[in-house]
Amino acid sequence: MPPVPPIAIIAESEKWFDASKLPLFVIAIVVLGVVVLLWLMSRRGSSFTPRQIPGLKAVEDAIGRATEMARPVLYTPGWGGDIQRPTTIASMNILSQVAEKTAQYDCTLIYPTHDPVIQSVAQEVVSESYARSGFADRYRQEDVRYVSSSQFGYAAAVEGIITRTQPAAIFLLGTFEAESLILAETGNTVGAIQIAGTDSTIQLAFFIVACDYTLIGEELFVASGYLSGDKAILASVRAQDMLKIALAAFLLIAMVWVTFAPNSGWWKF
Amino acid sequence: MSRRVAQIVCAVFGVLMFLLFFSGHPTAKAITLAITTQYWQVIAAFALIVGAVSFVRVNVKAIQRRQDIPFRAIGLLGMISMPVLAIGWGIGGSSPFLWVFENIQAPMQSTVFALLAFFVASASLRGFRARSIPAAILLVSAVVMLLSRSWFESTTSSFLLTASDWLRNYPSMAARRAILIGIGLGSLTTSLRLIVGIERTWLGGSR
Amino acid sequence: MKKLESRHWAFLGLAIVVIGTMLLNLEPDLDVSPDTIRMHAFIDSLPAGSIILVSFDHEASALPEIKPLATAFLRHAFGKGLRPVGIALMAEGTAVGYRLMEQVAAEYHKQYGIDYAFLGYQPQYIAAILSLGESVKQTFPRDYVGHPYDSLPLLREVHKLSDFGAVISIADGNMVTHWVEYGRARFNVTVAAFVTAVMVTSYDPYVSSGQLRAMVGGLRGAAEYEKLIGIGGAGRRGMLAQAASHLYVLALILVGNVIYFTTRSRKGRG
Amino acid sequence: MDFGTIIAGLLTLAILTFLYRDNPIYKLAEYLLVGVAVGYALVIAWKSAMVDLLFTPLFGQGDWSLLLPLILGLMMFGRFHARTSFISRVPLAVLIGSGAGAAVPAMLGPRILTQVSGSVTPLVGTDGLPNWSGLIVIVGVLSTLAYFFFSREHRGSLGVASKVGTWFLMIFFGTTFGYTVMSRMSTFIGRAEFLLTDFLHLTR
Repeated sequence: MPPVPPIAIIAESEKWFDASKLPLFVIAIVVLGVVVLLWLMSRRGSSFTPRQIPGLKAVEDAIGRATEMARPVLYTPGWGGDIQRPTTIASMNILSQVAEKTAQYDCTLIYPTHDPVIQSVAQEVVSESYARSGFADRYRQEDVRYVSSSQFGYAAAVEGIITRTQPAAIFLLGTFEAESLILAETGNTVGAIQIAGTDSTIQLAFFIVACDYTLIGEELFVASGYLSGDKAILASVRAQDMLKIALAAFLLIAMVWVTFAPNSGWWKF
Repeated sequence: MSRRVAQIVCAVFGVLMFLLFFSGHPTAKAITLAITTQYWQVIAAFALIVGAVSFVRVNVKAIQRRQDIPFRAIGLLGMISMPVLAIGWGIGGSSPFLWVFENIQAPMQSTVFALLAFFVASASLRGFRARSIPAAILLVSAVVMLLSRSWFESTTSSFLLTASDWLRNYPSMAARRAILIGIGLGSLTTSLRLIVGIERTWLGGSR
Repeated sequence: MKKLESRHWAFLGLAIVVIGTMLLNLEPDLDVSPDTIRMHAFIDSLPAGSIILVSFDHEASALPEIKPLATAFLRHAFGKGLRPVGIALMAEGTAVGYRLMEQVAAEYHKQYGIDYAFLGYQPQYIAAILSLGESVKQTFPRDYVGHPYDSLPLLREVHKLSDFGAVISIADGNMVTHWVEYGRARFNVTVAAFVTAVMVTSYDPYVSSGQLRAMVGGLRGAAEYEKLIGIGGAGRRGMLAQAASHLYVLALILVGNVIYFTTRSRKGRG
Repeated sequence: MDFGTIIAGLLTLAILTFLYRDNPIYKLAEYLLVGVAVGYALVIAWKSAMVDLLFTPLFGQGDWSLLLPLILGLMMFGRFHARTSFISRVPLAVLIGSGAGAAVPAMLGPRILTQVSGSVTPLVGTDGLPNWSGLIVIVGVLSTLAYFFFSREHRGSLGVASKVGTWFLMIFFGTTFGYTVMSRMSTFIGRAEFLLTDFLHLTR
């Protein structure tokens, strides 16, 4: 058996700036530049509308339906994330839009979570959204609740809330683990419209099968820009698309290169 | 005012963590470790106390409104008993704390997990209908996968195994890669917006 | 009584299929895969009396797969006269690991502190592995039950990670990676793993590179291991139920489509 | 049979009654589970974070650098009252900021660049024949990325590419579903094993 090479952690240089990470640093700075530049441009009025995402058109209808039926809306970010995860922040952005609408329609919004830190941030986001739509008095802090950190304690609690409050619309947006299908199938039995979205690739399959609309991966990040018209987010969406083109070009060039020069390795990261 | 302070703190820690990644110096590594373990865990632990207090508040309020009294009481009792048992008898080998975990919490947790098997069944009955071409593709690849893993190896036809392995290793992996790249891009720009302060929703901030 | 809906029938069917096949008490014969044979041979190759580190790196919810795997392995280890020292790098693995070792040790009349020991849980898994590499005693000054480290004769024989004959990680997540990347790479200890079925593909590259000495995965792996050690267990009993449940899910997909197409064609005509 | 097994068995059955429908027995078990789980998390956080990471090194070993996390933690208590809750924004900002800062290189490196360069293979194999599997991967990655292209409506060639992308996505969803069914089923088999063997003694 050949000796196993030592892991990167030992081989790494102990200098203040690790030169082997320079390419990553440069790319990060360039991406930052593109995002900020596009944002500044959009503030000067260059407008841009992203393509349609079916699940997002349904958001407003779903809240309207809940209002007509006098049933609540349930929004939960899943058990897998914490506030340090960008996905959770993207979910907060959508929450802020949903909360504005439930405030306007005077529809109850229930937000159970497994993480007290997420609870704190969600309380800020929801209360501010209610204030922004001019209905600060309709906000009830205990509707944004912490329901235990354990995965299946959280699942059991949300399952219970769904069967007892019979929400007409359920938003499952964030990082989910095995609890995904438990929540989605329970939502199904009460006949709710379900809009799901996650960055957990394995759980996507379960949402696709069980929910009415599913935001796949990146769509979750784009959604809040689409709903709010927020210029910073829309600028990011454009930056993401430009990066995609760059990555595709990189991939194609590297493939052709390696076909003719099988020993090259400049494309390796 | 407090929003401004919070935003500056967010930016400072964001830039700091970003830069620390590019350093190999032992001090830089020690700071990274301190932030991700001490800061993150300690703040989360204090937040948990806040969460537990809000849990108690919600339940006590409900009891005052005479809603679901027995259920709320059992929940509160469960919550309070754990710290009490831990303080009284410790959390070691044969402590009552561990007894509650093993005979009450763990079996219920794994049973909620086991409900998944049933929900897989109901979702299979309802969700796999060949309504359209994409739906048919979903159906076929799921069936191939399931069939290839249903019998004992000696009786499973090797064609099915080869087909399922190929599906998983090539087309399915390609799609997963693209999903990961997309999520990476979305997370990347979201994080950058947070660091430079053009993402303020988390502060409840206006746009 | 509330009317039963289609999902209720689907639930009921699953319960009947699984419980029915389990009540048959059949232990089907099965082919043992090379992965399992490799693990069995590796454990067999350790000289009797070797002290091995068994790390319970999983959550309580993974028990249905983890317990049969860990039980089969511990039976083999105790039966061969190996002396396992247990630890946990995930909080929920602590109680589970302690109980399992206690139970299987009792089957083989092994004595705590001489034939086996359990050190407990350390958070910060990477730091814990690195620290074990320097000194076991400093990482776990007391065992799980509270005995001082030096009071147990077994523990007096091991000082650092490299003194163990092998590290066996019983895991439902990424912990095996850390054992390989820190434990093996830095302290040159042999690592082998028992993992849940979903994790198998993630660790295949480590097995083929030799960084992971052997790996057994899922209920199926447990069943195969039970066959090799000649003691029936939950793995083999579960195998038939597992296969039956798959066929049942396939049948549900079929029924769902038949219903869909018949109602659609009826609507088309009407 | 010991008392613990009886309790565990009854609670297992109580949770399973939810499959028929919501009922007071399930509800009782659910509230008990949630309560106990909150209490358990508190105890573990107290021991592993407060005592082991904070109080012991701070007061026992005089590691004063831990004063800062202690103060940040205490600021979370601002949330106990609506008028002081603004104080908690600072520790939240620490978490969100440092999380974002850590995410940038993590996303760019392993998530984006490694995934892209992992897809690079020669178009022609060593035997001179086209590398079909490699080509499938490249078509899959590019068409799925086209599906995630948001700047333009999906018409024309972009529409065709994104349609092919959805097929690849469906293959992915189908295979993950099929693959995960196995471990989902074993969760129930495990509980059934407990009920039949330890609780009811119907099998050995």
